Amino acid sequence: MTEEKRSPQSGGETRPAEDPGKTAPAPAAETEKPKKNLRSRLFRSERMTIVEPAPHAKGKNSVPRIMYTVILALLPAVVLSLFLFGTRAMITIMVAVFAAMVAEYASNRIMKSTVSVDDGSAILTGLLLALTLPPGFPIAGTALGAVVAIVFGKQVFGGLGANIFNPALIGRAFLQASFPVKITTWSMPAFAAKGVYFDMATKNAVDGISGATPLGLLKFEHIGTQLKPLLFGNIGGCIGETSAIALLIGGILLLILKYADWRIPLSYIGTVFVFSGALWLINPELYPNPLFMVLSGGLILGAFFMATDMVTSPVTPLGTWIYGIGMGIVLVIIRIWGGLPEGVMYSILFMNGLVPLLNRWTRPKYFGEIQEEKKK
Amino acid sequence: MSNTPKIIIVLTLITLISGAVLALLDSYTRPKIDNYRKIQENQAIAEVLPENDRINEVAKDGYVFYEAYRKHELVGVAFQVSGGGYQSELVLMLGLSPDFSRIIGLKILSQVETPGLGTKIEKDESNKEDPGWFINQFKDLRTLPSISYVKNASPSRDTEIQAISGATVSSKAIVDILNTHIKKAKAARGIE
Amino acid sequence: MKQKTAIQEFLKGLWDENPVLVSLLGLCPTLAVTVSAINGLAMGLAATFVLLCSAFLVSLLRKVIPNQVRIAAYIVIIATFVTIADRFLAAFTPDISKALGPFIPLIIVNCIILGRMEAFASKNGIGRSLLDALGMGAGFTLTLLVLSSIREILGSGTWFGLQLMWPFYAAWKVMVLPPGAFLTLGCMIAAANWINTRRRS
Amino acid sequence: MKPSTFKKGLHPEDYKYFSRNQAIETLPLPDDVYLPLQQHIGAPCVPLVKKGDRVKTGQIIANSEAYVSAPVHASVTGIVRDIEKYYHPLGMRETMIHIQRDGEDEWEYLEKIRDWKWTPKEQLLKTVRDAGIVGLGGATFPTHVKLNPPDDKPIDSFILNGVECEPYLTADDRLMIEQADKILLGMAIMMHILDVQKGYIGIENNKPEAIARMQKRIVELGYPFKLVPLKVKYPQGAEKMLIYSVLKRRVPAGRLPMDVGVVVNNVATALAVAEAVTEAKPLIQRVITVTGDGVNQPKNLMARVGTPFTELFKACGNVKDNVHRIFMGGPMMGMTQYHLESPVIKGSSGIVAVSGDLVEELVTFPCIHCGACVKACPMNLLPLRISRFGQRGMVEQLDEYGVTNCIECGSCAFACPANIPLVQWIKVGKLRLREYNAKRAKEKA
Repeated sequence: MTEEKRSPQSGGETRPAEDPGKTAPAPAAETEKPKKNLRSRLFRSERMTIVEPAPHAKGKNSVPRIMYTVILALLPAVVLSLFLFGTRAMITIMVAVFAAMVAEYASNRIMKSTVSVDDGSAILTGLLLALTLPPGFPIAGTALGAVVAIVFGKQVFGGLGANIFNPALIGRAFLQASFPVKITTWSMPAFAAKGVYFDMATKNAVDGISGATPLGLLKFEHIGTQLKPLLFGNIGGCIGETSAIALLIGGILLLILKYADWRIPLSYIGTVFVFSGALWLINPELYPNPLFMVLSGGLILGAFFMATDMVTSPVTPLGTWIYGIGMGIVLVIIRIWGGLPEGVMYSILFMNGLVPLLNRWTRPKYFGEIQEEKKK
Repeated sequence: MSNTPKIIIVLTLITLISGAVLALLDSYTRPKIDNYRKIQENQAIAEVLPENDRINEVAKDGYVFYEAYRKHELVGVAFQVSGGGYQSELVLMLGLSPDFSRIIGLKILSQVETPGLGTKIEKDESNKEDPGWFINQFKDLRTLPSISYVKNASPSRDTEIQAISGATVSSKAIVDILNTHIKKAKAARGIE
Repeated sequence: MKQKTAIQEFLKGLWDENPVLVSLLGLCPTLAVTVSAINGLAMGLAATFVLLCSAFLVSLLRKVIPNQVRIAAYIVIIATFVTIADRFLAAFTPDISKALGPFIPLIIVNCIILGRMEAFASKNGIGRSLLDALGMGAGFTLTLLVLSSIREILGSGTWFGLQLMWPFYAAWKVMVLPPGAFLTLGCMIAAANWINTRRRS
Repeated sequence: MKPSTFKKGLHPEDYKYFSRNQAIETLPLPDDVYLPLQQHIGAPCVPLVKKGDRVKTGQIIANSEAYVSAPVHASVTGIVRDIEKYYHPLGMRETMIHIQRDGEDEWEYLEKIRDWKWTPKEQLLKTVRDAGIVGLGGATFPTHVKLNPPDDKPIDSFILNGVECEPYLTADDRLMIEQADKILLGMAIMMHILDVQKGYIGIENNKPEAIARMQKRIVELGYPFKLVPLKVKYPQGAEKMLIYSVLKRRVPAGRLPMDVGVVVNNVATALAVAEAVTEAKPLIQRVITVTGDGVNQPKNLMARVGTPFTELFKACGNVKDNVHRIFMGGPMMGMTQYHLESPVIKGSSGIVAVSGDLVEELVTFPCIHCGACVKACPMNLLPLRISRFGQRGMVEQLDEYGVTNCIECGSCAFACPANIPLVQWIKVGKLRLREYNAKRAKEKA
């Protein structure tokens, strides 16, 4: 083998003539016509196409896969909401998702960043937003909320991963502040209002019957709601937050797949249960049953799908506990002493704001760090 | 070199001139401002009290009671109350019958509630015929044993008002303010 | 540095050195009072009045006031004019005075005014100082007018009290709340920066 | 009993089935060998031969005066063709001695040791050094340094590393099955040098045959060693992880295993020590796994150091047409090769060719703070933060977050759903911190 052939000075591009000598690499000699495939290039001292840093093996997870799995996990709640609220829910969901995708695309183009509509995050944001809206919410308002969620909730921070607050909740907060009347006009599920179960034919007839949410009833009129309807969704409320069971199915799927940190729902719901339970034990007349607190409103939806949003929750185990407990405390304070009947949204947004600090304060001790301190 | 004397002189002069200008201004604008305030107050008192020929101011226990007399007979008492609303302090002028059993009139002096929602306590733009329907409900409302509210229904008792749907907190706040202050004012005036 | 022409001295306050959009001064009144266009305009005019009068006096007295106490002196001068403006508004337009609330007295600490006194009026002649004050005041007023117009139109559907949007328009209540002020101002500053970047390149 | 293990880490698909049942084959002597002057951590060697010299197999052709260094031996008998810069498998171009074989295989042996049990420690250490033995697991740290800890660091335990946690690789697995006796002997010699009584052998549970074989020979030969089966988890074979798994001792940050009284050595190293001491053979060959779905006949080959990779592939029926990446070492920490005439070095434990019809391009997404890297990091670091700091050159934060503790095992990047090259940025961070510290030290001085 001549030196030119192997020496780096000759470079990859200007390959010297093939030396038919006996030391020529065998594979190249075997290939009679030099094919332009990778193998022949490899053995002719040219550069390989893929030179990259380790590791060369990759796990199967990817960002779109996570996003689409979360969407999948929301399907039971979505299907149930279609069943409960019919076309109104469907229109709201479709409008929110579509508007979110359009807003994402438009932001990408204006900001000249990679088009990220297909990674699923915009779809998820739209879907989550729709699930927090009452079924009769105006179409224009839904679209506006989705646009605000994407543009002000996510893109102004720099797109996916850079946002501090959960985008869907930003959209929802904007709508709540903008249209406080519309967003608190609740429709009863079709068959509940009629008192006829599984009578789909009548659902359009009762569109627009307004009812109050269990939390609203409790707060302003001191009327409790039975727990069973809370579990199965036969109550007034937002599109996606009426049935605890449908949400739990998806939520548990996420926990099993480890796309949601189990500590967050556990600490969040657990804190709500313990805190409100303590109050209930002190005065059962004044304070609601802790089970009611857990099952009503958007707590299950928030705890499993919104608080666990990876971008806006802490990465350290200790930080995650603090985050969940903080949300639980804020929620109970808002629900019991605050001016609003529901506080899931604000409790999550509030703790979202603390996440960067929590990540800093709760940096785990690295392997061997404790011993080092002891020795000193 | 010290220029302290100069500093003192210049600052003194500026302050003196400024003070003089402001004194002149005050003497010129104060009557106008006081006048306006008085008009406002009188207007509010007049709105919540029945016809009268004399108003007497009595201060007691932190309240200023405006007692309305007609032919030397006490026909009503008005006083200002305030309390927390949904997101601001609500200031109300409340006019009551002499025995505090009936509200003669209620006027909102200041509020900064959620626009379009809590503000309906003062003016409901969605109700074209009667924008002041909420506050007007308090006219001739009985105060005993206490005022209460109902939601999404017409009041059935003479101590009930209908809350604004979607602004229950603001509605509730007014009812609560009235209940507490009527009780306190009663004690202040020694009415059983 | 080249001396600016008179017209440039005036125009710089409108855009290049706009007190709100570029210098980010006087944000407290900017955010607080711009609920309706009329409030924005009143605030802008009141501030312009104070700015003009103070600039005149400060420029006039710039050689008299000793350096050590200049800030104190400016504050007294500004406070005097602010009080004048406040009392006049209270006496003649009580409604606007009530709407602007404490923000008229707070013009005293409005950084635009103190900033212009310190940076400009105390170093330049009366003519230039007045032009500068007028430009800054106009820039402030215009910015407030635009900001308050956007907020009033979106948040109440009206402009200077006139019904502007279609009757069934659902007003975005958030725009007349504090968050709306931050959102609108943020968008305006972003737009101004965007235009400036494009113009420069 | 549950198998011992460490905390965190992950479970990559191990792909060992390609070559696990292939007995070690000896590769025919190559015509040309290229011997890099630096195949170890420490001072580089200086060539002792010149162009045109004839060298024998096992002759020292490069050496260094430095203590932390290891000599290089000719791995074939032949003529030194030239001493030039060639492609090194670790990516740079390094000076190598090119020897052309001239047919014979004449050996030059080390100084013979009659009975190692009665030979002074110093002489055994010298033999280990003269044999050019370095850590053959891939770290290539000179073994004689490891076996000679300072007096203030008492060593009480010796761990033989038979973990081989990298996917694909089966060289150590096969060695333990086929050369158990020699490996145990090498371990006994090293423990003798260190004067250590407690010996442990850590083997991952996915090598049942090796565990059975080793256990059988330990009992039959009467060694006092304890075989510890370990849970299959990456990076079980990293020194600090292995020490924790076996002894539950944590090596303090920034310290060495000897600080907790432990010395860890690889099975291949043990074999090399045994051969050097009892057979006087220098380290001129090693077992290397040639595997991956891009190789037609995956094999475990006993190859001379310096053999070009092309020779290895030739012996394995060549690579397939659609190979898109080839790396030396395992997929987690190995280096991609862009030049297949790079030679086998002492630290080459395997060479893997991965095929696929499509060269899939990994799309990098923004970090979504999912914490997958945090859950994977065996050192309990926050890779997402450190890599970000590295990218931005925030040296003080890098130090605070313990960047120097990163063992570059690649677990974080493996787990990352956004395909962020975390390890690269962490390496950049380490470099920047080092530069910064050097600058600071210079300013102080």
